[in-house]
Amino acid sequence: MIPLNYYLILSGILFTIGIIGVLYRRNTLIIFMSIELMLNSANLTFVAFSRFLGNLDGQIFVFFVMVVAAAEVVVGLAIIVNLYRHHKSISADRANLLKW
Amino acid sequence: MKYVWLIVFFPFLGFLINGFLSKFFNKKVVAFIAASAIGLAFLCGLVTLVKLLAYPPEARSIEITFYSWIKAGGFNIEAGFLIDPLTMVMVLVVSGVSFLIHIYAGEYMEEDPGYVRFFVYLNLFVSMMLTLVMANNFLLMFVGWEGVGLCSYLLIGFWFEKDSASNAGKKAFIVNRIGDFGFLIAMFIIATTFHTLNFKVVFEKAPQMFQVGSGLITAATLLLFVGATGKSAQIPLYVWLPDAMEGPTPVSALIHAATMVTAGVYMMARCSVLYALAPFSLGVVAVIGCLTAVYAASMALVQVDMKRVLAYSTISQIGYMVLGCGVGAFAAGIFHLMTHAFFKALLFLCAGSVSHALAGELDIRKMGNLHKKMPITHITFLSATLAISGIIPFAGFFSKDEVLFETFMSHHNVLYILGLIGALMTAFYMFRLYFIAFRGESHVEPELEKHIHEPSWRMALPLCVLGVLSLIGGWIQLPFFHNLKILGGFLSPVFHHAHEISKMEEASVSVWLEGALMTLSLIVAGLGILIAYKFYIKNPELPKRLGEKFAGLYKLLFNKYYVDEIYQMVVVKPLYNLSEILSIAVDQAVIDGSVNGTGRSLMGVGGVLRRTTTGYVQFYGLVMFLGAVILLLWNLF
Amino acid sequence: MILGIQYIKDSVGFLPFLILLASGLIILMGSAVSGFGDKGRYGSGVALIGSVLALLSLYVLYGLKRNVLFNGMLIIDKFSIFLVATLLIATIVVILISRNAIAKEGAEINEYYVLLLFSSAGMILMVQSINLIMVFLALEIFSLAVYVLVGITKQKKISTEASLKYLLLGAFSAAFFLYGLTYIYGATGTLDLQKITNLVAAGEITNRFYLLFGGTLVLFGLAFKIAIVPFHMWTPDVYEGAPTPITAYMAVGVKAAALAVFLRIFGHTLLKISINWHTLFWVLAVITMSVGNICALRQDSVKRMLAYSSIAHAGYIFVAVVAGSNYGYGGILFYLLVYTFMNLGAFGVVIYVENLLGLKDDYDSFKGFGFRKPIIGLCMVIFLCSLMGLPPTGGFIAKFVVFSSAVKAGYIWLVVIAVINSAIAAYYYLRLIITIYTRAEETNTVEDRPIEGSIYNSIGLIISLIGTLILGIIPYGVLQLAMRAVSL
Amino acid sequence: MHETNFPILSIIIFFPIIGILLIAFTERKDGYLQKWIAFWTTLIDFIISLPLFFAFKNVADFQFVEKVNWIPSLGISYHVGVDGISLLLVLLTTFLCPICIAACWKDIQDKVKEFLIAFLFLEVSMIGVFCALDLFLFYIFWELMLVPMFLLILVWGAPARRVYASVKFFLYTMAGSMMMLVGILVLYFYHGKVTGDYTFDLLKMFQLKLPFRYEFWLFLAFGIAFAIKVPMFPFHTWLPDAHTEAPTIGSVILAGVLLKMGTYGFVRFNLSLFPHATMYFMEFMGILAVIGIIYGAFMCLVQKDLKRLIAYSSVSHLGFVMLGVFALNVQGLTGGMIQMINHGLSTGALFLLVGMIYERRHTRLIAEFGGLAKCLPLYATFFMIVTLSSIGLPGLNGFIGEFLIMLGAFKAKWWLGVLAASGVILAAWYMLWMYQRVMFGKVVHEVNLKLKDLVAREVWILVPLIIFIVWIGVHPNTFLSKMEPSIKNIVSKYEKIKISEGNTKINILKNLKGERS
Repeated sequence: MIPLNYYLILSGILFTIGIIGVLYRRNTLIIFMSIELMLNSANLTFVAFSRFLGNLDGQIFVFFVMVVAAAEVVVGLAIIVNLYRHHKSISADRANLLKW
Repeated sequence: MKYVWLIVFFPFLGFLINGFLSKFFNKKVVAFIAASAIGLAFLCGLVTLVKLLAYPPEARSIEITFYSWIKAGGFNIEAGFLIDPLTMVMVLVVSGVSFLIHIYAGEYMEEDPGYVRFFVYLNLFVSMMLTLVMANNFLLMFVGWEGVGLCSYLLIGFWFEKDSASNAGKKAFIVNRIGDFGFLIAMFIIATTFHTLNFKVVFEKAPQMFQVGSGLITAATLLLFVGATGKSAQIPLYVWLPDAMEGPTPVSALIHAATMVTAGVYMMARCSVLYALAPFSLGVVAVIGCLTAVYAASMALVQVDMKRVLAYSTISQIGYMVLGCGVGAFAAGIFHLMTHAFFKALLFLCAGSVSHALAGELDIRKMGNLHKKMPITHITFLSATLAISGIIPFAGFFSKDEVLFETFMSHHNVLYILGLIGALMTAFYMFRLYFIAFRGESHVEPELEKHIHEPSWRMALPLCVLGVLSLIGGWIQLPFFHNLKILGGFLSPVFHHAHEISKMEEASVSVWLEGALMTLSLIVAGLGILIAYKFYIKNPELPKRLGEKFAGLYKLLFNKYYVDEIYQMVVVKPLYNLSEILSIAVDQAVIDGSVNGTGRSLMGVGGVLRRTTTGYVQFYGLVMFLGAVILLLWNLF
Repeated sequence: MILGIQYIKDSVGFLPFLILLASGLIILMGSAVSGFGDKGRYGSGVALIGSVLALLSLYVLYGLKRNVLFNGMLIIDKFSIFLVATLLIATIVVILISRNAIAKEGAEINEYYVLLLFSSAGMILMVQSINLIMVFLALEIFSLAVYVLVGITKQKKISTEASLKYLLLGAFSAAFFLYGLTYIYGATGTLDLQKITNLVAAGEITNRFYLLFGGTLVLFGLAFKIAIVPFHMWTPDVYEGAPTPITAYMAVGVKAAALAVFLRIFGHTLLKISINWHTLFWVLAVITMSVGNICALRQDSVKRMLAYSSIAHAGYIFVAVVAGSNYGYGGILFYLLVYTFMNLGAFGVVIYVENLLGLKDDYDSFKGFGFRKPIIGLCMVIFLCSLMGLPPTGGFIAKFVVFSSAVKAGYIWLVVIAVINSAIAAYYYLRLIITIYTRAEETNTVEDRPIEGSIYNSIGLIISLIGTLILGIIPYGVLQLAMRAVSL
Repeated sequence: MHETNFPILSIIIFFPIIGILLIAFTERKDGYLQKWIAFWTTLIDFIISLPLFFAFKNVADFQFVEKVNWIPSLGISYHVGVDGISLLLVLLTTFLCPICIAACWKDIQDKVKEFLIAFLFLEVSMIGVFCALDLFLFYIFWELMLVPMFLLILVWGAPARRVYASVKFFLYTMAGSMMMLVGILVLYFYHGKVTGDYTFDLLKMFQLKLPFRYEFWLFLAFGIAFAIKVPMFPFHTWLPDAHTEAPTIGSVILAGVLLKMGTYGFVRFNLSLFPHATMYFMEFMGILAVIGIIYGAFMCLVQKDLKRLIAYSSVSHLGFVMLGVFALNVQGLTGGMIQMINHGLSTGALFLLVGMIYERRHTRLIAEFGGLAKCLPLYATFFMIVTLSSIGLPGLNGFIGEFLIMLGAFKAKWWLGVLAASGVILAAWYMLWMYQRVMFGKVVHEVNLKLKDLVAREVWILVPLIIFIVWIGVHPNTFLSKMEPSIKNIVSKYEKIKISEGNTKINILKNLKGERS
């Protein structure tokens, strides 16, 4: 059996990739996808833990997370579209009116 | 005896009536109220004297308390009056001279717009002065002490539109305050030592608690003397008195000659027991008094303003009184105080009469040969001049001679010689004044010449009365004959303790010695008069030549040794500059600077910190992520 | 079957949530029917009625015993009831002060109220939940609604920008939060908070590293919502960009809901496992209030100033967290209630100036306001005094209780720093008071006419004012409630 | 403890609220009606407060005590009462308030309603501070006073620097009182921990024995709040600014009552609660006080603005009060207490007088005046009396206070008394110089010739003050006797400490006692 730590390390790597994506990429869509990646890495951890602990709570959680992620995407896209309307761009750097 | 408070009350009532109701009166009524208030006080004083004389001499010290004034813990001040011979002498002198001067001022101030104000102040002054001399404790005395200082301030600055007058008033008050500083601290010492400020208690306890020469008592008496130097214009605090001549002349006569300035002497006489316990202080007092007598006389030699000459003369004469106290002859000091009150008040009133006639002129170089047109003024002035110069049988002779005699008897030989030199100078400058102003050629401006006139009876009467007193005032204390020392005998219960402590022998001295010394002083006085006569009648060019020959000395004397300037430079200016520096460097720069600086630096930090909110969402994310990393590191390691 | 009946019974404890949900749906359906105009009268009316009903329903709940609902998903206890009440009051006041503002902002009016009610429902759910699944769900429910609310005036650039920033950072932090939850699950093997508490208390944690790691990330997620430095960066931007009523709502509601969960997770559980937490929170409290206050000194926009002030207040609240006692937690509840009143009041006045008078939200717009509108000006002064923590307002009592809890626990230097901060904070509140009572130049004056429909705003202000003052003058009853709420 | 059923103190404290309500319901334009209401409110409040004085028994206990639970779970109660220390301050407050209202009759024409409401509110808080016997309640009243005073300066102040001045006042005071809050909390919990009784009740706190470490820090925490309020030397710079910019009666109240809250605080809290720390800091505080006396006087010398000058003279005078308080003997404390009243009367009167001339000339620069005694003789007379009272002329009130203070200080530390006495000289210098520059000399500015002398209203404002100035000077025992038992009570604590610790105090007396015969 593959040890738990392998899963955890994998998910940690995924999570880190997600963070780097969020912080590094300027395209809001990509940022959003990176966030999804982070959520999915969490899902992976949940499932792994669930399997190793032998209870189902974690697996149930994963379903909820998927639903929430979908909802978040809906709202997020709407806002990104709105951003595009104003700036004719979806670069995160363009949203820089509010500062200081 | 219960009704002694009336002595203080009447002048105060006069002050109140004139102060509040004067708009209903005309000038005559105002003057009448003011003068009669003093007159009544004088009468009450006489009645009290009669009652006091009914007691046996040892019992002539009656304390009447009215109410508990300040009570804080064990410290209790009972306000009340102490009636004893010393008080009575002072009360009668003060109220008597004041009464005369009030009458005089009634006419003298006639034309002044501040007529009412003048009498209000004057009445207040008298009531304060009487409080001072009648008080039964240091603190109440201090009330009078500062109260007369206040009135002096107000009256010196009476013509407040003149800058010189208001400056002089302020100067007088502040210099007096410096003296009061000493008085206050002396009171603290006494209060903490004896737990009371009551005269009787303090003077009773002091010899029991302390030996002669005790440091504490020395400190207290020296500090008290600081107070006296302020009030009685002694070195180094005499500087206010010459300037005080800015006030109206009756004021100079009353306050700055007869009464207030002698308060210091009175106070020392009152504290004779304490001084007797502190021989060192007595020495200091004697030296300062003697030095002042000579020093002030030297300045009087060359002054040309009549009142200023008199002012320096006053300082000098008080110096003699202080000298008297300093050698332990308190009675002599008081005696001189009394006679001085008569003749110096008279001199000032004469000066007033002259300036009245000359439309306010006081420069003696613009006078001369007045004796014909102003016979009464002339005669009375001469009487006073003889008195102050110490010519027998005028009052000043007896008193000054007693002071000098006692000085000699207490083996202060140097002081005695200095005193004689002072007496020489006194005779000289007084007769210089007399000769220049009343004799010789007239230097009066021609248009004024016509207007010279004798004053009316209201001004003349006080002159005459005081003139007579200057003559006979000394006869209550005659030398040689023990029985004829009426004043001394009367006062002796007061100074009894002091004499006991200092073990001063009242043994009879050789009549020959006394006679010889007396003759010596007479010779000295005569010499002074002679020199003056030489200088100013016989050979009027001589003084000028002398002045040119000793130009430096002359200038030094004429400018009063530059003491005012030195004080200004050494004390006043530096303090003022210090406050300016403090204001800018400490108040504004350091304190306010640090207060505002804290605010400003916080604002600065705020200005920097707000820049961290850059507006870039990913930067925010980065900060949050780094925060998370730090948190993790913190928690896990 | 039996389970079904049980669930129906349990929904009584779930009543406020249901009522809000139902009113939201009613508005949605009603606005689909033509005739219920866009003016928002309908939407706000229903929303108002719904939230008032929800508040009233708390009375029913209060009678219930402490009770776990839905197989350990939700709980009905005094703690949650107190916070639900706070949230509902906030909702009601926000609805009142939104009434005119939102119409003028040109937002989709009915949707606005629907979203408001849904987010409120989400917060209530969060407060009541004792299962990590429910916590996460509730968090997302209200967050999603608030993302939209922030950007609801979609024609405005800054509003869109604010919602984007909030969304991106919110989702980012939610991911961390979730990742943290996985590790807590991994450490304890359960998602039930009560079980976790028991396990921690019994010391039966197999892997303390997992727990600390997970706890830290959960702290991240919650600190983001509470706006603790350094997770506060979004706050000023989003507060400034959002429509003012929403700003007010976020400052109060989001903070309260997140703090509720924070207390449930940390208060009696995670705080106990490591002494490090106290030191950590000490540092967080200090930097949060200091950064908040110092940054607020230099703001020109009142909304932005209030944003920083809300950060600083989070710092003050954290002082009680550091104290870590029931007394302190009660203080936090009380603080939240007072903060609701005073902050909504202050924002209400800002709305009055910004939306009803048609001025901007910078300091200059307030110039002479106290003379033009003396009563509302005075209200603003009272709210600001309360925010400053001056008696006789609730702000003082709240601060007093919170600080005293720290003193009691021996954190005197923390309190000294906190009171120095209060003094610094006084400056920027004062600056607003000064502006209010500075004569405006003539060019800046607005006609002094009664403003149409300002009555709702005024009612909102009056509620806030009464709340602020009552809690300051006779705080005893409410304080008792708060204290009882935390003694689990 | 003398419990009375009739809640007279509460009535006195909260009576102005009635005025506030009445004024709130008047039309904005009825400025004079509002002033009349305010005047009668404050006057009646004063009349109500008079029975306090007559019914007061000369004992050390708190009297007219009322106690109602307020927040029982925290041990907070509404607990008020007066003793000899606070009685006169309460009366001073109620006495000054109607005078202030009368003084603003012509001065304040703009936003009268708000002004009066703020003022009456201020009165409530001021009386409350002096009556409160519960630390929490005290703190509430203490802070309550901040905002109305702030607004008085901000809204009705002189336009030049009112913002700066009001903010400075507010932040300074607030910073200090925040430290006091921490102190109160520490004290509260310590008391709770030791006795098991969590309470803010001051009377119970008095029984508490604190370890020295606690006393030390608590003394500082309370002390900083009070020192700022007094204000003591390095914390004084807010005062000249606040005074200068405040409207006349703002200055009067500030000088007359608000500053007393600081000195009162020292007596009531620091001295009574932390005796050992007080002993420890005694010399330090005395030195600060003396620095304040002399430094304040120096500052006065260079001021060009009348109000600023008087403000700095307050620094100097309150230095005297602090010196008296920290002499820790009956004389010093009595002097300090009576000097608080004196300062309220004479500095209050000075500010009123400056306000009157400001109304006429719209300037307060000394250089703008000169020779006023000629055109305004009545004004000059009043000014003179008050000036004399301020420089401590015997026979007027200032002397009684200063003398007792210096005597007390001399007893405690002789050099402090000596240094303080030098302040008396400086006071004469700066006050008389100021008086000279304003009143004497020739009228330099034409405008001043046309000035009108005081009108009846202004005379009647000043007369009551003058009456008390003279009364205290002539018969201070009327007032001293009321405070004596309470002061003795405090002092006895220190005497016990001195005895128990065998404190070897170096003072001049003991040094020289060896010389007794």
